[in-house]
Amino acid sequence: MDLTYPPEAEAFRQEVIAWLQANLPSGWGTPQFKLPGDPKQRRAWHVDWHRKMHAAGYVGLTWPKEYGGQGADPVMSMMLNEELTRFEAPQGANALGTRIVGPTIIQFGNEEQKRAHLSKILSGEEMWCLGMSEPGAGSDLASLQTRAVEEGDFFVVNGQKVWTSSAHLANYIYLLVRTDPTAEKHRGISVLLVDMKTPGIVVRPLKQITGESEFNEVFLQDVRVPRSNLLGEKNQGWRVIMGQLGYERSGGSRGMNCQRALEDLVRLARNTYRNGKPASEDPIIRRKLAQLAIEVNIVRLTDYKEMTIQLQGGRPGPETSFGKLFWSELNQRLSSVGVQILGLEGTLSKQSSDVVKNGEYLYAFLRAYGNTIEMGTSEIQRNIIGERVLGLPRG
Amino acid sequence: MDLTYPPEAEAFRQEVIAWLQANLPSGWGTPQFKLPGDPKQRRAWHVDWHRKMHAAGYVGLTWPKEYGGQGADPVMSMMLNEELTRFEAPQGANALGTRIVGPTIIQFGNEEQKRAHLSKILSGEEMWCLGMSEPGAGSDLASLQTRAVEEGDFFVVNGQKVWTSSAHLANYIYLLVRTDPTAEKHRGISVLLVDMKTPGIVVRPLKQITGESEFNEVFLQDVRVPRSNLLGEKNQGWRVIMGQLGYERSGGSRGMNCQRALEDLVRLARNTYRNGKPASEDPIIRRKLAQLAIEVNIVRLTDYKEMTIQLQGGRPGPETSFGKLFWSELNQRLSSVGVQILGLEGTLSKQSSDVVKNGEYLYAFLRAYGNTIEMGTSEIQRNIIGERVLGLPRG
Amino acid sequence: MFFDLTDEQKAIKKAARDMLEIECPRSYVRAMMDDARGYQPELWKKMADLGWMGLALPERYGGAGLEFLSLTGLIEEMGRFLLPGPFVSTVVGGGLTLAAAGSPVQQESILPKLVRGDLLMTLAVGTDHGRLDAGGVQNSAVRQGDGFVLNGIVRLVPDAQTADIILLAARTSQQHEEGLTLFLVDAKAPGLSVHPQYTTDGRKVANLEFSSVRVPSTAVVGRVDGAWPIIAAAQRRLTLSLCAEAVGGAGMAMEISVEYAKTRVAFGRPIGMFQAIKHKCANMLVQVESGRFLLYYAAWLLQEGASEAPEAVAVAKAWCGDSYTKVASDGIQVHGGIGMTWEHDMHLFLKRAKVIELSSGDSDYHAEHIAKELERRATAISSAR
Amino acid sequence: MFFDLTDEQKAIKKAARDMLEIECPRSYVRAMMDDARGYQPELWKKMADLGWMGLALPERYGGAGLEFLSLTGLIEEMGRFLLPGPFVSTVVGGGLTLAAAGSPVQQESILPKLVRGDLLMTLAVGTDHGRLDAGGVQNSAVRQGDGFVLNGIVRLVPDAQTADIILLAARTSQQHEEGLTLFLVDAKAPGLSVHPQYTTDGRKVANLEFSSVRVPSTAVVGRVDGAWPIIAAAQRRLTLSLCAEAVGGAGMAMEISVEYAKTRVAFGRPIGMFQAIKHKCANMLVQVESGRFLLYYAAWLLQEGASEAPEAVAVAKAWCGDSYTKVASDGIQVHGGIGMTWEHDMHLFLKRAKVIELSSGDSDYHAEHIAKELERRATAISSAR
Repeated sequence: MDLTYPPEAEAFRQEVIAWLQANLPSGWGTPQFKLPGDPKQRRAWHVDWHRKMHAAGYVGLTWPKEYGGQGADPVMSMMLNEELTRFEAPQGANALGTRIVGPTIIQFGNEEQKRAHLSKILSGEEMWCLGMSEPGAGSDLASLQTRAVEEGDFFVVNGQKVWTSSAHLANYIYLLVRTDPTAEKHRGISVLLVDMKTPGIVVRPLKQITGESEFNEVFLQDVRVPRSNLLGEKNQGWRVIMGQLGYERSGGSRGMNCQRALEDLVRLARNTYRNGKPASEDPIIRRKLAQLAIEVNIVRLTDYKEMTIQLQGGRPGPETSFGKLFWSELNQRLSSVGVQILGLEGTLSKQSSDVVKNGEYLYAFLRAYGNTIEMGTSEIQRNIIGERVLGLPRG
Repeated sequence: MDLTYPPEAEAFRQEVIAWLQANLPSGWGTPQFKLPGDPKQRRAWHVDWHRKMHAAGYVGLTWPKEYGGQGADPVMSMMLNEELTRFEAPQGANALGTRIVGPTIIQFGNEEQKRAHLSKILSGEEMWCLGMSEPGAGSDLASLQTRAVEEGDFFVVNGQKVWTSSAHLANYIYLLVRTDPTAEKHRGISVLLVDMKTPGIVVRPLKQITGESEFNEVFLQDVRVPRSNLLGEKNQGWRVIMGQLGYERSGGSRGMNCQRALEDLVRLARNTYRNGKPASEDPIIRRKLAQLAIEVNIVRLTDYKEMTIQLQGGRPGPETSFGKLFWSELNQRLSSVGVQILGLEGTLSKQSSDVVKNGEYLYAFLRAYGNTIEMGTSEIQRNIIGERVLGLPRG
Repeated sequence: MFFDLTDEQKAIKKAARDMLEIECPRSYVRAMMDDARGYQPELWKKMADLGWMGLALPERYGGAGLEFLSLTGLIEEMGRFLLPGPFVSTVVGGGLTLAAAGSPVQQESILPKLVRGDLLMTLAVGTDHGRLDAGGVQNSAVRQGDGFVLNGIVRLVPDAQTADIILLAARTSQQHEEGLTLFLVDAKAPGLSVHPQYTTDGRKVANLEFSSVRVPSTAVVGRVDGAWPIIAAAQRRLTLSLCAEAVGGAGMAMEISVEYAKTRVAFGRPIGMFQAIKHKCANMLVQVESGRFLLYYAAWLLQEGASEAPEAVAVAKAWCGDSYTKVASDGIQVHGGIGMTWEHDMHLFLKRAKVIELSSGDSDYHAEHIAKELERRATAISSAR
Repeated sequence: MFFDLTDEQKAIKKAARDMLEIECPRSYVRAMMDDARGYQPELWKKMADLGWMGLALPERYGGAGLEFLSLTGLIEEMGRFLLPGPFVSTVVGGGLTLAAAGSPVQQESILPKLVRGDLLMTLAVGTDHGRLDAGGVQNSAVRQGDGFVLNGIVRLVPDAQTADIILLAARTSQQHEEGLTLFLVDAKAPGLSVHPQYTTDGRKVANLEFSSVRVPSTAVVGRVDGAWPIIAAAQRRLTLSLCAEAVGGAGMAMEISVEYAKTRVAFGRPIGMFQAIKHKCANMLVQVESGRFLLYYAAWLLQEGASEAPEAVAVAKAWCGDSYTKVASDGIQVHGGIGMTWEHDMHLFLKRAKVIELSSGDSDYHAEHIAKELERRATAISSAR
């Protein structure tokens, strides 16, 4: 047990801190600072930030040098993540590419695919989205119906995806398709790497209960994808997905994020009156904050555990379901306390003059409902833990 | 909506109160009063109490006069129950007979059976137990394996029952048996009314986690039961059981019981120190007591609802699962708070000189674990609500 | 001993359900979220014509003179359909309060119009420093000449945008509970400005700012410095109205979820076949039924004027508020991704639930009142022994 | 960055598990519940021979000088097998405290015997008026001649029946924390009587009654009036030992339940196939793993002497205590009727869990400490800005 970092990592941390202080816009982290309200301008800001990070060598720190990474020790990546989270700096405009698609290509891709995509993922030239769920295949992902039929050197794809986050911003989609409709459902699936400009792809944004549109429906009609864009082997896609879901479900900086949110709640409680006293003096609120603190510790330690496995060269397995499940349910409790402390004021939306912190607490509360659904519902995570960790029989 | 009682019922209430004051032993309800410690003597005391109640006409108040009842309005029975509970008076030594077996015989029995058993159930001459669960048939009651084979005018029974409460005290057993092993499992079951003195019946007490033995195993070897003791039709036993389970699961005086227990907890909190102050001044304990109060209200109102249905001539149906489920889970929370208030002292068992109230809180805490298991587990109750109340498909 | 609605009360509910099923589809609910007024006058008129405004108001003013429980059942149905608009503010906050505490002249001038649907009201009580007791009222009324001058801000007043008459609590002296007075204030009075705020459920709330607003002495409801008991009673009725909405809304959220669980297929079967979903639905039923019991019980005690009524209202609110949020939350989880979309209706229930949960005191607030009552009773019992 | 036990620590755990699997079957656990002493000297001797007593005690007294985390792992295994006996009281309450705060003469006279398994100890700290802070110590020590006279009662002291030496906290002045002194008291001292009490888990606890018990000045551990920091540190180690037992016990309760769910058949399939059971088991895993994370983290901070250690201990206890009870409770529910029988072992875990949950402060108690720490940090951050 040793939760300290080696001196070279601590040195790197100082470097990152200095870089962030120099490069984050002035006023960052204060209530005065606001990102552009217009979605397009905000996106442009994020893309610009991604470029800055990339230029500094902070994107894909641990990826092999030959593919545009820095070949750094994973501990450096943790260091970087910790500081990015501490500064509440943006995580980069291409998180799906850098956190999920890239590592999956590194694990399952052929040399040509690695050369074609990895460095562009890092540079932000290729922005990725994940074409996974379908209207009839959410929790039961393996029952997906989007068909890909081989015609010469192409796969011709027809079908529909849903909950595709960032599809409206991406130029590449990581696409799960059915290549053998006669096989048992887990055995006929393949993964295609698809250029979003390919004719036949239509994206329609889905508005969420938060009022934002971070997800999309993606319609695919006679989309022709070169055979060379098959990731891994044909009909062996489930293996790829299982690997990729591990990356998707593993934490990274969940603990630090929750920690920041909790600290913010403690400040909020000190500044908000309930029954004539600061909420921070209300014993019931204190009990709730303490419980959150306990559970935030667990998320933080789960991160450490996952980092340790990663540092020892392991890959995320079914036990990442534990982290995803715990975090997602905690985050719902966590984000509901902010609204509760504020009381009726907590339910005010952005356009109200009395709104606190631009409606962040309400947004967080509503957004957190998605946490126990996306990337596999809590029910699915409990199935995985029951079956694949504890060895209980499948239902 | 009218939660008052008619004047004649209120008059009856006064009569009951007067009777209880006159007949309960002096010191009843004070910490000084103790029932005999020896189980046999205690049992004898309870049987004697049952006789007194019967002599006063308070057993089987609503049963038809021709079978030894008083033919009274059900509201009188509620009145009586309320006062018995308020005085914490014993509910009679033959509760399984009077609350479950009797009403089931009234509903399903033939005239001969009614004449044979009902008045004896009331007098306490027949003490009943219920031979339901088996080692391989608990939640899945319909998979019971105890066989009854017809031989002339007899059924010959072989098998084993378990969790048979009061079997060691009973002289009759209400026995579920399989009479058609070839039929679908719900369709080959019958109910037999069996004299416990019949050769081949062996009772072995089961010690519980509380240290008491309220349940038993009952072994049945070549037990010959006259055909006339069949309740309802042969192989139609499941219908009888469903009716009987309704009686078993419906409440009666659960609300009043919980109310008494809660009031006791409030007193306990006032008299117990935590962190240098009475526990009743601890805001977290206050919050818990308030939550219990809310939920005790729900149990009480569930009783009222069931009473209302009964007064209107209805019989308990699948919605009694709601009351059983809610009460059983509340009772676990309720009984754990007593132990929590006392802290480590709450874990002391009877023989400790420092024990509070003879270890009642610890006993209640441990005993309550059975509540979500006996009479159908919480899982079974949720299945029933989901399937039979909400109409969700069976799994 | 009869714990149920009467046949008449059930008939009122049934008629309301039939009417709202047609008149208040969720497209209407959504449209009114973006509407500045938050209701359509045509529907309001229909409701008035059906006698809803006057259901529990005296017959001499055109009402039906029924008990509060009948009104509770009606509001439950409104909650079921998420009916937007100032019904509760007008009828419960305004009408019933005036019927209980107003002078005959005041009643005569307002209630008949209110019953006909021609006048909207709201009750405005300050909550400074997050206080829901009398201490929350810090806006002032100072006697001047024959009348009073009102100053100060009252925040997050429901339906203040559309109210014609505001029933305002103002501080007339520094005594805690004995320093409050109720005034009838014309919403168009000079010096009164209305600043709309936007809660997530799309209902209408606003901050009221009083700048030297003058009212005559005849505007006082009840007596000067004597408003607290009137306000407390009105708040109990308003709180219970929220509970009624909550029970109705939670019931509908449950039904929608159960229906979805019956039809949505995953892993080759309807998801309602899986215990994770089935038991969630069963828990919803427990939440809803429990809330309904507590609601009817408290409403009955209120209408009987029973001494246990205040505690029963606290109990009902503590349960029903949390419970609605729980049921709607579970409803979203049962629906999965589709439940997270704006297009699906489940979030309408969730947002309404959250606003109700946090209005009129959350469950922790009411729990402390219940705890006090438990203690009081324990003292009473032990001193009686 | 390495969040795991070292290979050596894992090897210690593995060896302990192998040993206890044989030496501490649940028949032994049950037998010791009814045994007045609560442990068998033969097993105690074996444990000593394996170096368990001295694992974290200095090498100069015959110990192995390993870190606290190694001991934590060992105690976790003891919890797994419900090992009865005064190990934690002797080694953590007595040994480690003396090693940290005793004089060389005191250490020399006691620790080698303790390491060899020839001497038992316990720490006795009063909890009058349910207080776990310094105010709970009301039994007195009054200076007389060259020594002190001890009076008063200390309640529910673990393993006081078998201890040879009692490390006693007594009040030497009225200062709150600055008025406590620690004494080494011979359990056979005249005037000291031991009144056994019986907790539901069958472990041994007793009330100690001091009637003018005389001890020499050399019995003082640390300095007069200076005991509180020593006691607080000892209590943190004891609290964490309870957490270790809890994690081990919960882990075993989970494994037994999962095994039962795999084999018990109802409705034609293993009950573990039903989500109601499967998900309950998954929740157990979450409880156990979370507790283990918090436990190792706090133990590491303790051994590193980190300033965050006290908070981490509070966090661990708040979680692990409740969590053990939850897992054992769910374990009973998974087992159904059989889990309610005395014959089945699940209640042994439940009862041990409940005692641990309520020892050294329950989760609400520790939560308030955590809340204070959150506030302290918030103040520190905002004043740093």
